[in-house]
Amino acid sequence: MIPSALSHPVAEASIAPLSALPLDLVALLSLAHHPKAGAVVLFSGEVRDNSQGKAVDYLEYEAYPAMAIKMIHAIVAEAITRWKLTYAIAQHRTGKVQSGESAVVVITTSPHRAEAYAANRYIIDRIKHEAPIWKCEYFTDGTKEWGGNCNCQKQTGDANKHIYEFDHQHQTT
Amino acid sequence: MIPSALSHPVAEASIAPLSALPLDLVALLSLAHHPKAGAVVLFSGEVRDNSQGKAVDYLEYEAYPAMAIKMIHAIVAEAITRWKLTYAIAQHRTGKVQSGESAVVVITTSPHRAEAYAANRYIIDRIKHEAPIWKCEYFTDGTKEWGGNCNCQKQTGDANKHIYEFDHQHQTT
Amino acid sequence: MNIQTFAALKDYFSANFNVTENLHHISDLKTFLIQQNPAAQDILNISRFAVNDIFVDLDFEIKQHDTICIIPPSSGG
Amino acid sequence: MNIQTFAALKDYFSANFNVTENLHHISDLKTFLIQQNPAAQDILNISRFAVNDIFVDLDFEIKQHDTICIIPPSSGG
Repeated sequence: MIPSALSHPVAEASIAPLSALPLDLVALLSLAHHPKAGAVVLFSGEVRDNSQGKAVDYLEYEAYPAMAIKMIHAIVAEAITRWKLTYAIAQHRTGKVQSGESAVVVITTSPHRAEAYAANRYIIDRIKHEAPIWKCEYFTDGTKEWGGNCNCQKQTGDANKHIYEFDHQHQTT
Repeated sequence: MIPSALSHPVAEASIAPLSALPLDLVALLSLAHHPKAGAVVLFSGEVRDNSQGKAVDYLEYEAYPAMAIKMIHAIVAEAITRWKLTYAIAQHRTGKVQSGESAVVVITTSPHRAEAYAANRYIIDRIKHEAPIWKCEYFTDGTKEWGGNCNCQKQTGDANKHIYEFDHQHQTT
Repeated sequence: MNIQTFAALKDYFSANFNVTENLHHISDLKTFLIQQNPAAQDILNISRFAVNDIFVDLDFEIKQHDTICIIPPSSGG
Repeated sequence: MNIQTFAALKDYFSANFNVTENLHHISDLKTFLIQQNPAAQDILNISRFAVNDIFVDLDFEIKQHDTICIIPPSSGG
């Protein structure tokens, strides 16, 4: 399931892909230093205080753990192999997340920076489009809405074909 | 000098662009949360334990502060304006830096992630090519070398024209 | 067969229920569920189906003891 | 005029020295420095010049009291 784990023994640490507790960016970042890595890129997706013109109270993330955990592991492992990363992890929050909190974190490291940036972007794009994780926005006016869906199927005609905003092919090294 | 400071009052915090002390990534990251920002991207350029096939003991960074500080401020301010960032800072280490330590950190935040990634990459590319900061590599075999120079002039014929590995034009939003 | 639904789909169906009709393919299940609740047609049309935790196409053959997850479009992150 | 050099340039020149020759343009200064130390030609050819902390071209006119920084290619980060 993690084919690159053997060739890059430290590439994927044992970080749970889903967490019901607040994401500890500081702890995760401190694990990411590696003597062969010249570049560390951290992405944190955080809950904004507004969405669709309305004030956001909080978000609730639902996941289907059985598939989400496997998929996040596979996406990270694929990125490690493709960009020869020294290290990569991704962790997504579940449950109630307040404005300003991190909902998802991706950390990638590589000897040079092009790979760490490209792989980081690749991992977050695939997680957001493909992993069975959903967010429900709860607004301060008492309304709620299942939000920000991946709408790629409208263009691709296939729920399994996604259009990533980032041109990953072009950025492959 | 920081034209965007008025329109984005919190966009550039008062972080010194040069630091003779170890860069405090944790403190810098903790300053970067912003209720309007859905995306936080942190880049850390770290000292590898090897370079040009030789074991690295440590690096020494020299800067010309008068120009480097102004240029880093200007590059960050330009990125804030161009990508409408909610926040951006860059800080570069000076003096002796050990393997595994961070030599430079760039943090960008924006409502959506495309801008935070693109701006982050833009800032580090321009700092590395243009800011009057130099590194000298000290190897464990006792040799030293002024290293990793920007060689763009060989292709552009102009010391002030640089070729960035990332296609910033293409990624402009 | 056992059906699991998630997120916005739970506004139309239970999170977990059994279907005993004699259905052969995922497409039959989809048609059946739209008959049960026509309002769910739009969301079902953009959802993916997974059998025993593997995504499958509409022509995938289903068996009576399969667990079928209906996965609406992701909105993580 | 006062000249400041940095990084690898300091292997060829002092970090800070004065030039009293009657030089009119940056290009004259560059030629003069190469005459002083021919081994520095390669690094001078790829360095930028800044007068009073502003980058300038080779045809920039220099005055006797200017401070001129010679900036070798950056290698920060």
